[in-house]
Amino acid sequence: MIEQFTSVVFLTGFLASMIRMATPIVIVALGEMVTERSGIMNLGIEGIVWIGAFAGFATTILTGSYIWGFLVGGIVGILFGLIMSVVAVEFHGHQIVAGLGIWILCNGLSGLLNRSIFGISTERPTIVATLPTIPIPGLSNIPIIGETLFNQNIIVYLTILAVPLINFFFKEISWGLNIDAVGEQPRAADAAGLRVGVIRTLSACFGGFLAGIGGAYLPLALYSIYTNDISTGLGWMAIVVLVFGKWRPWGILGGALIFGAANALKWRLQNTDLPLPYQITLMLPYLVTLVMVIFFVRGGSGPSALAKPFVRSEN
Amino acid sequence: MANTTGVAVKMVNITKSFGSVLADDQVNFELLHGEIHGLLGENGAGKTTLMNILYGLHQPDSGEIIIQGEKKEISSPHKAVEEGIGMVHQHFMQIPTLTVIDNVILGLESLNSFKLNRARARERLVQISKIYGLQVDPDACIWQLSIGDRQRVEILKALYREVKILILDEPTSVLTPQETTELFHTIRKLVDAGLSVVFITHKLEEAMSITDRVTVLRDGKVVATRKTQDTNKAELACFMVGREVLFRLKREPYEDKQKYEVLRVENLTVKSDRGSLAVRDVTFNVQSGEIVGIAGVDGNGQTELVQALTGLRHVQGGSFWVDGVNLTNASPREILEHKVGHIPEEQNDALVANFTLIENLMLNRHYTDEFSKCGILDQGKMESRSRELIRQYDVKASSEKAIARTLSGGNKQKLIVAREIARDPRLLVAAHPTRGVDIGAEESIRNLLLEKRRQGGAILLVSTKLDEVLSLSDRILVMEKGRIVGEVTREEADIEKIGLLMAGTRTTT
Amino acid sequence: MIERIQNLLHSDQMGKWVRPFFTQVLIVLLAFVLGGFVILGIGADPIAAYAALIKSAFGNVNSIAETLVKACPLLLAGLAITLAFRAEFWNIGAEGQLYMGGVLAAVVGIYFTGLPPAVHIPLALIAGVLGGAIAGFIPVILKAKLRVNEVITTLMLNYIIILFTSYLDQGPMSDPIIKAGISRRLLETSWIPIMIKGTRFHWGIPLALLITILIAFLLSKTMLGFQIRAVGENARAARVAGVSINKTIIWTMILSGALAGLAGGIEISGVQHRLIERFSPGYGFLAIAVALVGRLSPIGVIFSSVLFAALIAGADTMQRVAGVPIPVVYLIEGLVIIFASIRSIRIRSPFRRKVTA
Amino acid sequence: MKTPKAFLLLASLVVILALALNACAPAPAAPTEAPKAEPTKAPMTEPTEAPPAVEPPSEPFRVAMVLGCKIDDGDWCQAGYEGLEEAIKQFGDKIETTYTEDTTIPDMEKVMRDFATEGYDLIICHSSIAKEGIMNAAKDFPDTQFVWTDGDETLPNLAVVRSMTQEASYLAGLIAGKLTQSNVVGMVGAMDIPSTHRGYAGFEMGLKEANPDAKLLVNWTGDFVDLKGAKEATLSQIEAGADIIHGNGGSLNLGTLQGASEKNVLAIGAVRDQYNLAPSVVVTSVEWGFKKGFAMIIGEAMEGKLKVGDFYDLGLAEGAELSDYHDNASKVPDDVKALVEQKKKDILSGTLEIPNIESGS
Repeated sequence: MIEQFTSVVFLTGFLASMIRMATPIVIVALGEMVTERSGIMNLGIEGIVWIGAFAGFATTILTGSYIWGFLVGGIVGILFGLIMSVVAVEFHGHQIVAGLGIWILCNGLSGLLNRSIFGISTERPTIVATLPTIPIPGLSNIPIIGETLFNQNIIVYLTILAVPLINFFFKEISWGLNIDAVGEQPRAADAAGLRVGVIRTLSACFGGFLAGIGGAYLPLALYSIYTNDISTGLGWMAIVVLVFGKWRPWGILGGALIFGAANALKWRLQNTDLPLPYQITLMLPYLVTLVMVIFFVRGGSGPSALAKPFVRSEN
Repeated sequence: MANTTGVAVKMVNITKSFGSVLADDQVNFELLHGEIHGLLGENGAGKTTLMNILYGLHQPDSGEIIIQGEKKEISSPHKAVEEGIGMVHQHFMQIPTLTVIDNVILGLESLNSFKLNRARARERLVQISKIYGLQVDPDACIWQLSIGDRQRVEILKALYREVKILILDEPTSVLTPQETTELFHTIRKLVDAGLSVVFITHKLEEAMSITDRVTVLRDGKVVATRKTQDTNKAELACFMVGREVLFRLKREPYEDKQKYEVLRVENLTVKSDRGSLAVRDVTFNVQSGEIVGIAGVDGNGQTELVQALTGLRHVQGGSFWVDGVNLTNASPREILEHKVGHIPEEQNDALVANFTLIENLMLNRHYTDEFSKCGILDQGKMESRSRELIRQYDVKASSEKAIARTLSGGNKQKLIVAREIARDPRLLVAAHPTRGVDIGAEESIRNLLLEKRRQGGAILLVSTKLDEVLSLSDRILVMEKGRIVGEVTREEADIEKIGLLMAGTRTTT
Repeated sequence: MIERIQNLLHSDQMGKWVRPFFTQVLIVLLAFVLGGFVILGIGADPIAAYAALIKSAFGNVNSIAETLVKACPLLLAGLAITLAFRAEFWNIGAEGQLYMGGVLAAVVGIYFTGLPPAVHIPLALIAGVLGGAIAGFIPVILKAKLRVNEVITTLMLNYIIILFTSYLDQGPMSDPIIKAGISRRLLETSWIPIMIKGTRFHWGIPLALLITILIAFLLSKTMLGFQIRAVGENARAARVAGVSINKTIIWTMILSGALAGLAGGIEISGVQHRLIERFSPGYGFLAIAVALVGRLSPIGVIFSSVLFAALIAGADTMQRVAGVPIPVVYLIEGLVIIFASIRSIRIRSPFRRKVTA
Repeated sequence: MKTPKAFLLLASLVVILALALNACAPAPAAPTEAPKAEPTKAPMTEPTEAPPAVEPPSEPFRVAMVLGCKIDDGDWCQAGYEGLEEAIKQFGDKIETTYTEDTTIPDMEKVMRDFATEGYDLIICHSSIAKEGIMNAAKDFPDTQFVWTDGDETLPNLAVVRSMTQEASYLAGLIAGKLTQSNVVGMVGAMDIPSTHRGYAGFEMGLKEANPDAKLLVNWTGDFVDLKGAKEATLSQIEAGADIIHGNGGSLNLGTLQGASEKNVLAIGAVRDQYNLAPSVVVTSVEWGFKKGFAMIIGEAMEGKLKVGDFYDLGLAEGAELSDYHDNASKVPDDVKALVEQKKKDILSGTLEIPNIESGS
């Protein structure tokens, strides 16, 4: 068993699987991170992932273009990010409830649209091929990591790039500073002349955008097909990874990779002769996350003003 | 003072209400170029609301604002800054997790540049601090700074925005006498550089010493506007309170001659939230029938000391006893049970805003046999006892079922004091008991403390208001950087001496 | 007339109960109106659809019974969420706690033989309560002692417990014949008796109502309830006043888990009579919406649990009679929840302005 | 001040949504690569049936189906729904059908009671775990006929339909055993329950018979819808050397077949003919026979010949089958095809019996 677990083929497959699982989680979690750091908690991202997946899928089927697919997925995400922010910013709504509402709403909507557009047919439309991979010359020939890190589709590269970029954004760009200010002390940010509502709205829209992209990634890059259950908890995992990563991009990447690794491992454990009931191996990712959280991620409750509506004239 | 005649800002017939409370009623206010204009009034008189309107934080229900002769609508602080108006709030508008520079440039760079140019900002900031003598480390995080430093950051923030009009809301309430002098110095420099300053205060001496003109507000109405040189303290006080102000403190001696030690603190050492030592090796005691005042600038360990003594913060070293019982690191409930009362420094830490007065009054005693049986609360008893307390301590509220949030600051504080004193504590730890309350409430709270002392209670009074410490205490301890740097008896105390101790100049006593 | 209504709306008691109630009802109605547009959008008749919904949820004794059978777990799990959220403990794990309650109730119901119903039924329910309490205790003790974020722990425990149930159902507890992710049948001595013959209205429903009243009493009239509210509203003030935050949240979560566990236990021993894997169609998640739409008040939760139960119960009929496919029902459910999240601050303001002017 | 504006914004979003739906609804049903398969009716108006308004010449036979998942799940429920459609195709006006989908297990009893009360003649419960519900409802409505998919118990008015997939799976196993070159074959299933375990056992039997050296890797995802997991599991098997993958049912098969086609590894589908899901690699599928089976059962019920109190075992003789090879026929050598045909004949003639194994332990 040891040699099986150290073979080149195994390691390559394991790492590739880890990255496949982690990529959409990182995308969605980064978006939610921006939303939450501005003080809005959007629990509806699971739903936005669904609707984004459908929108991206349908668009690519109809237009034949991946770019349009991702774009429309993202735009639909923005729409629901906007609904969330209208509820949160304009109505001072209860964000946890609103998020759950968006989740259920999107569940219904994506199912409904799927039927309206494609019908209930035995012949299921599929995208001819998933997003092509782009090997990076030279680097992609390195054994093990070459195949997994440097022979990926464009979205994986962009995601890996997005982590330091967003980190930079929050550290060095004024908008990032503004988002943090609005999420930490909206009153002070308001007094400093920042438009709290506008910043929060934009952040929620950006979060929706990435959730939509992350959703569209599923049919376009991974499965080439759409079902109503395509997400199976991606949004929730993104929230877990976000808390795990203490609202920091690198932490999110780390959390997603650990979760991806545990996921990759569970299938490979089932393929060994270990006499474990399969449900126990299926628990592995969740158990690993739980244990990691207990031992390494204590405290930390996110931005101070998270999920708190900002009302200026309340004295 | 080149341009003293022109009108910088004119506010006409400003009316603003919050719910059913009328904060400002037909207020007229005029600020001239290059003047320091005092806005005087008690807490709740509408001073801050008026200036918040000018700064765009609130919208008036009616009335208009005229800046440089033009009618303006200031819909947000953003607009206010564009009009050259800056404001230093009493509660600083800062993001504690960010650095000084980031706080200063916050909200400025979003439109004209994308990447933060911290280097350029630092350069300008250092330049401005040099000109006005406002020294602050630009790279420190806000939470690492002292209150005085944080105030300087607020002023720098406004100056960085090149404001022409600067509003200072009760700027001296957190400063030592020496720091106050320094601040006044800075304000004069600002005016010399062509700024106009609105100085909000409720302290008459300050209004007299720094301002050029004074407008007095009472109950949301303008009572008078005077040139400072044409008026005097007595007249202003009369305008402000509507009656003669003289503290009628009933300082009667503790009748029982035999004093004994109630609180004993030995070598107490406590850490702050950030892990540094906030209280270092502190030893003192408080006797029955005695008020011991702890003076000092905010942030010198008083908060942590109080929290340690009330079980809210872990004690690192040393011990303390109440009536001979070692209560070091006991739970808040245990300490409470040993008849220790606690008036916390933040009203928010004492009252549950959305609870009724009954619930707030019962918060620290609902579990006693008097009010609950087998875990079930005796509503009737709670209600009647609360009604009694509210009457006895003269808390003004529509009924005992009113929500605490709806009370005025002074009445909230009276409610807290009532709750703590009515438990008949042996030791009362009172942190800033009169912070943010109007003169009437201040007077009655101080009298309640004195009455408690007369009955033989031991009181540990922590306050940054020197007059309060001086007028109430039998002994005064001065805290600086977590240590007790001096002890003075009532007889030998004076503001100058204590001020020096507070500022860190040690005396050899 | 209008004036009288306004006066009524502004009186003290009205302000506390009646007005929020009616605003909430209004908001929910609004969501249904908008949902009607969606139904119109897919080419069906919204009035017929809603008529079908109401008829199938409340049309006759049997349909009312069915609605209440579904409202029962939602009510109890909703109370569980209410307690936890009142103490500001973000328990997303009611689903897992409900499963755990179901599992233990099933264990008692299947393996404890020879007991008379009078002993067996309470024992099964107590086992359910215990299961939920244990599942609720794990995240809270981690939070209290190690400051571990409860959102993660409760979510992860959901997954783990549901997989554990699946393991039991296909392994140790599985039905010897069918073996299809379903346990053996509970012994009849552990079944909660049916209250109204010919329906599935069982005695667990009045029990749940009784418990609701107890929880309402607990929150408003007892020491623990007082402390829960104080900790939730202002933890620092509660601590200053000598209330132990850790102790309070630990008891809150034990109770919260127990309620969710009882929901699972009643569902197993009152309705399903077997432990089926995935036996809960997300009651624990929907309960969050139920609790918050009910404004975290036990009495409000009664209404909102019936509302959501009616939506579920009526969904099938709406689908058949009015041609509204199931996703539309989710869509309307989502709209109701989003609208209910809106706090009524601003909606009320036109009234107030008139009065003060 | 802002209230009306924000409210209008929210409301208009919803109205736009409604309009968008309106625009979508009448659109041509399937703009897919394979336009030949139009749904039989416009999907949105499917269940709208106003019963008493117009009397048809003779009273139609009324059939209701209760499904625990969505009818477009591409798998179990879609297969059941296709059976209903097939019946409509065959019997036209003579039957009136309705269905409810995504019904939760505890609700099934209520739904069946409703159907029975409304006078439906035949109620099909397409869920194996709704045991309590179907038993209670069937007992209380002795005059209504019930059919239960993959059940384990019958009643005087209840017939059980079982997907005896072991036979077709056995044939699929033979193909896999013959085609594998690495001697490693993978199978991805949802849950280890009888309806899947029969197929698993049959597949393994065929595999070992055709190739005693072959090793079978098995992954269960624990969930019928987890196509993400199914794809990962598939890839992990391919990485462990598998060169033929059998997706053993559940809409997760979409992920399994996707994974196989990505790595260009031959695959065998299940439940329905899944060739179109991954035309490049799917050599055949183990059809569970619901399409023909339900049509047959409804037909029998119409004539009053439903075998109540008995089991319909959908083996090769009753509708289950191994799908056509379609364009991948060339990938299966002729001798293998012949072998499969031979074994099929043996099974049909009764000379070869594949045991029904429902669980591993």
